[in-house]
Amino acid sequence: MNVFYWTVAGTASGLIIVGLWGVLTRKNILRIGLAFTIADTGVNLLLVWSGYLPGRTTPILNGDVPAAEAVSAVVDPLPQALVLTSIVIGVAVAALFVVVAVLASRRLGTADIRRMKELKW
Amino acid sequence: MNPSLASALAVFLGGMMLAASVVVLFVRDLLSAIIITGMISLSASVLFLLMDATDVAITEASIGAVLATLIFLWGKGKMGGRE
Amino acid sequence: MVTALAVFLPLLGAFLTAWLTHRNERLSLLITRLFLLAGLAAILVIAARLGAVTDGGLENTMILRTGVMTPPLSIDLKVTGWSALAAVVVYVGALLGVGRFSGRIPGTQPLLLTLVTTSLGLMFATDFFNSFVFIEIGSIITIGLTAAGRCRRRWEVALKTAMISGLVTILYLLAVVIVYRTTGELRLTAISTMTGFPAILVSGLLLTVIMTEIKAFPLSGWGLDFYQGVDKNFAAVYSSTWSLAVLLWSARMLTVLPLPDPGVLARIGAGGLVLGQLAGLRQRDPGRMMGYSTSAYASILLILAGTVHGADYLSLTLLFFTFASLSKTTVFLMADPEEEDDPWKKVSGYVLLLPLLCITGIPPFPVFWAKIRMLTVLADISPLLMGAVILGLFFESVYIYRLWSSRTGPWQKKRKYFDAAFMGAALLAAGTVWTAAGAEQGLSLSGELFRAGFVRDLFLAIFAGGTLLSLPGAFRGGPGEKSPAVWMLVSGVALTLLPLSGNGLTFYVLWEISAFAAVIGVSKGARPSEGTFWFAVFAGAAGYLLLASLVLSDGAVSSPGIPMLLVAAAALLKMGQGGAHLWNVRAYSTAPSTMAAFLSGTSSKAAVFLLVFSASAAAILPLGTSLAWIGALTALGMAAMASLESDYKKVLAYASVSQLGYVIMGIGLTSVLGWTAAIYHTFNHFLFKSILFLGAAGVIARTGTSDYDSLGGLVKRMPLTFTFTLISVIAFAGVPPLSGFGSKWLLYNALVEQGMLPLALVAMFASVVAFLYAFRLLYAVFLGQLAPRHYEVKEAPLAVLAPQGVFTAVLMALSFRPTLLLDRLVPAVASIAGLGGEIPVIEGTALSTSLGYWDAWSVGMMVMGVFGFAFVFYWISGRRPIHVGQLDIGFAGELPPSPEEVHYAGDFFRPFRRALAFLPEIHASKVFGGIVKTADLAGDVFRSLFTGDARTYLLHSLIILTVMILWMKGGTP
Amino acid sequence: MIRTLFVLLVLLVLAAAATSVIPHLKMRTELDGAGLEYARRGLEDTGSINLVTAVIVAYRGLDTLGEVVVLFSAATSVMLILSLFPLGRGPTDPSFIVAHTARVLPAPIMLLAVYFTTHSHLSPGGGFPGGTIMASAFLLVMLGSSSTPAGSKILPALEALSGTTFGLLGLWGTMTLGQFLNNRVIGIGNPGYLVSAGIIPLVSLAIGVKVASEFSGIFAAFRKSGGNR
Repeated sequence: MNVFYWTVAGTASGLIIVGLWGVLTRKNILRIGLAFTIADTGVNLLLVWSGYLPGRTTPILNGDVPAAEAVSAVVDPLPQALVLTSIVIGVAVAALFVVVAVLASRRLGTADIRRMKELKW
Repeated sequence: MNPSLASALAVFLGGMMLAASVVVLFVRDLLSAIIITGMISLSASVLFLLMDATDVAITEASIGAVLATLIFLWGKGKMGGRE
Repeated sequence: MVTALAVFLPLLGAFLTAWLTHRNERLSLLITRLFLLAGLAAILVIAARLGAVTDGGLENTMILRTGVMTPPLSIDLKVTGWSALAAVVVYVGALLGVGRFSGRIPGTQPLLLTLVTTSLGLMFATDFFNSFVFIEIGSIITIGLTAAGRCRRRWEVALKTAMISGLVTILYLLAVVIVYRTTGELRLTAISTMTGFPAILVSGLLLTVIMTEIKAFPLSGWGLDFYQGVDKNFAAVYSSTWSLAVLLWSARMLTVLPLPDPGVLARIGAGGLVLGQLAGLRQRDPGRMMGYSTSAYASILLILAGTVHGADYLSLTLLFFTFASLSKTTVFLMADPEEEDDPWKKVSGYVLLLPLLCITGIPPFPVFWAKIRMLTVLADISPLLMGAVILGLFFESVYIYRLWSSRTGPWQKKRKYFDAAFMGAALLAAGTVWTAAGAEQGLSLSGELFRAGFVRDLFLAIFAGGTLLSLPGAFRGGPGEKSPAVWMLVSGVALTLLPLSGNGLTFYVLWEISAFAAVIGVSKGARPSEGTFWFAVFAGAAGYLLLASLVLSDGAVSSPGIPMLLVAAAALLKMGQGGAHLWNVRAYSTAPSTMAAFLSGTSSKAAVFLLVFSASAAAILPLGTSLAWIGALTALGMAAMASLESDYKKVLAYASVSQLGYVIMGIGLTSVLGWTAAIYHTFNHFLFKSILFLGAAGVIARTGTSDYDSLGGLVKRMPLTFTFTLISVIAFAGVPPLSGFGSKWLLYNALVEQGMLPLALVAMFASVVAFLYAFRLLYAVFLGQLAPRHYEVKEAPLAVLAPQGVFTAVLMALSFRPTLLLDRLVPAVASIAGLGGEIPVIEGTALSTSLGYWDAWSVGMMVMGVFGFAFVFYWISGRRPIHVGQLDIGFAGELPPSPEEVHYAGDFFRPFRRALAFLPEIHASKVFGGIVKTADLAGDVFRSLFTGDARTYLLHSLIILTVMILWMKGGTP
Repeated sequence: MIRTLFVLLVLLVLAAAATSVIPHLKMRTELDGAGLEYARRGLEDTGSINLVTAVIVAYRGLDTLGEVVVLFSAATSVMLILSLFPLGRGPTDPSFIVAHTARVLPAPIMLLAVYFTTHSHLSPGGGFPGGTIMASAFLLVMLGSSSTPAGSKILPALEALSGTTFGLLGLWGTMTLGQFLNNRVIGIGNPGYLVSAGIIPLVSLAIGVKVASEFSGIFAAFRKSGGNR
């Protein structure tokens, strides 16, 4: 199971690094938004991954998992709860980001972030 | 699920996602980039499922993959050809 | 229940107004206000229950439980007395800003209300992930409201904010992963139990997040852009809601970070403060200045977190950040968002003053009390750290003063723009009274810091008398001036109380009040901005030096070593010695004339007082000779400058600095004779400089000019002014029999006694040069040809004439009977421990030293006798004088080539100009110009970090993160 | 190009510096910390079979309220910005296929959404995905009509109502049990049944409706300024 465990961790970290790399180097603001989304996905994976235990089931105590055995049968529910929040936050921020990006590119006539630095020093 | 099958699936998906993420950064066409990002999210929701996070998988599929993609598509449409 | 209401009422209001806002805008605005008021009432109840206001119950807590069970399973919100008070400020800020922001941009009310709940939530949060949720809400609302604001660059600002918040999200969630995996829970307190590398990693991540969010240098770039570009009305709300909440949340976070060494924080903070504020020095955009100031406060937070603990930490953070936030809100509320390039264009500096002084922490404003306590703590830990902090704070004050002094617009007539701002100002004032009253340091005036005795009483007389006698003239401003009377009075009262101060802190508070009241007084002049700015900067520098000395010497005004050095430097700056005259000349010449009289005649004596009383002779001894040389060279150089100058007030300014050079020389000698001479000369200078400046005030008030070339021949028009000026010119030129001779004679004696012949030569030469400008002054203004436009000029107003009369009377009395003063002064000085040298002896009317004696009475009588004899002889001889009219110029039949040359005082000392060219103005300007230029260049290096590209800002954060992790990793095996 | 490589270098150095944390994150085989407690007593405390929902709605209900507020703020901001700065070009006529799909699909989608939302304590799902799916039903309706659908008029009201309900349910807990958002203000009932777990189903429904109306609001705002292309 270690292979699975570390593969997910590697994927997640890889997504975060690639996402940040994209944020820091891409010029089109919409693509920067996409890069943020990728990094977010990586972070979410990492969060769920931190609550993962091998050979267990979803934390739902229906007939398959009696309540008494829950402690040794289910994965950690907390990180999952956190990720739910994080996903919603991610999409909310993305929506706002896109709207601002669209309006910015319309008003400034370009989607190139290098042109959006009238304020400096 | 069979642990080794899960591992194999994870390695496959993980590799694909990483490759796809780099493609998103460098592909010329923004539309493809948006679609590919949606696919990454969808793959992530499969990984969530493999990690016994059903709730998260559903949410990621509906919100992360579909909704976010729709929003970005709208944005691209509104932004027009500005690069 | 009350707690829940206090937090969630605005949120309910937000849901309601979100629905209403499409239907009835006015109702929606009303409901917004009602919900905010209700929430404010609730939080006030909580604050009262916790005893936060009256009993100092900053650490008392009240828990709001949520969910099921208790933490770590569920989430608590914890209200402390500390955060309850801050929450009051949040509500107040929102209430002040709601009309200005939401009232102007419909549809923003729900976001504003949500921002309030979120700010409170963040301040009360005890859970790591819960804090994250609040931070996200806050960021989203900030982005949304920025984009909705009325400002041209809204998109750029919103995008940058969005990108920063994207990075923060990622870093924060990474920290969440590590914290949960290593501690098994998410309470904030759990973080502090972490050890090993996870602790380092989490510290690094969170420190990066915190520094970015609170805009600490070098991660402040986006914050600077934010404050520059954002809608100023929104910035007003933002400052005391979200910005404050983030600061206070960070304040708590910084105490739970599992740092290997908390001292790291202080070092990051101090470095950031100095470098970041250095970068701000050259700043011209007012909005951006506020950004730099925010960054200064962020650095202060880091310093505090690294050095102060427990209850002190709570009260310090509260004092610093709530009042700074409220001040910033007030400043932003005064902006007019329609003016995109400079929203404060129409604001007169006067109304900006209270919040700006509050930000810079001038006493008695609340931030000051926090500042001095912080410095006291730092001085114990590391004087170097304290020095760095003071330097950074000084840089901050420089650009804040520029912001203030460059606002010269007229009083804004549109009251509606100022309602909220006035409310803010009133709150600040109330807070000031409250903190000043509660300040533990005790501002009692009953103590005795300065040994009672004749010397102290003499200064008391100077301060009180000078203020009273300068005041009448202040009610009648000259052309283009506003009356500085109120500020002169404030400054004068503070001065008068100086000698009575019971401790160093009281002294400092009075000193600063006096200085800054005077700065405001100067700003009432006809063209104030430059003079005001320089005065403020030098007064600020002197104040910080004094403060450093106070803190290092544990509240005494000084003690030997570094503190004495700092005090001496402060006094020299204040007296314009050694090149610092730049400020005197600029301030005196642009100030209202009576204000200049007050500054030069009375106020400058505060520095002498400081030097005389702080210097135990032992302490000043090592500085003595250098002080004496500084004084001598200043006396000579300034006298030369005065001779070459042709602006009435500037001449007097140079002369004033020059005369104070003699005082410094005397003090530097550390002998009884030297100090007697110095104090005697101080009193003389007080008399004759007051007369001269008041005379100038009268002349300028009547003629409307201070240019020598346009004056002249006023002797017949203003005979009394002429008489008084003549007398004081004779006095200060050091011609017997008037009193200036006495003090100079004593000084020469002291110099010779100490064997300092070169110094004595310089001093004498300076006296000769002084004669040049004294002579020219009389000619240029009163003698020669009367300009036609001054034919109808009347005698100076009584308000300045009468005080001159009083001063002259005292001067004359003292001239003929110096023993009136010396009888008491000599024993008093002789009793000061540690002063060496001979004690002059007074016998009858004569003062004698080993070098000789001076009997002012006899000399005076002799001079009078000689003059009387000559007059009588002249009268008896019966020659009738020929009356020559003022306009009757005999040029031997030639017409003068040009009108200027008729006035032969014009460019009077042209021949000397080249000979004296090596002298100080040029060099002083060069030196100070060099310092300014170097600082600017260094600042530009750091400024260039802020390229304006949001991606660069993110890169900064990541680089700082990497460096911090590697640094801390290297620090622990 | 140099920038691209430099940034990559920085990120790799950062990643390398962070690798020391790996030994501290080894795979767990047993639950510990808060997770253990949730598994042990979650059902007993909250009456929710779905422990994730127990954590989301009951234990850490405040986070969820915050989450709702995040959406609320984002949606309000988007609507505000788009109404202040319209992008032009209103809704276009739908194509034949879209129009007909939009007439058929919303009903079953809505059913699924309601199931997700109300059964959050029993099975995977919950207010957030449920609300999103509801919103997609609305989106379909919107795409199928050339004008702004009538439903969008009541959106703000729904939003206000559901939000206020959430808040008041929370305050109810504070008033009766002294704990904001406590789900046990009514009995937790018999776990496993629809009407159980205290107010969890109610809160989920409020969340669902709130999320649905937020997203629908965003869609409507998008639509008004031109829709998808």
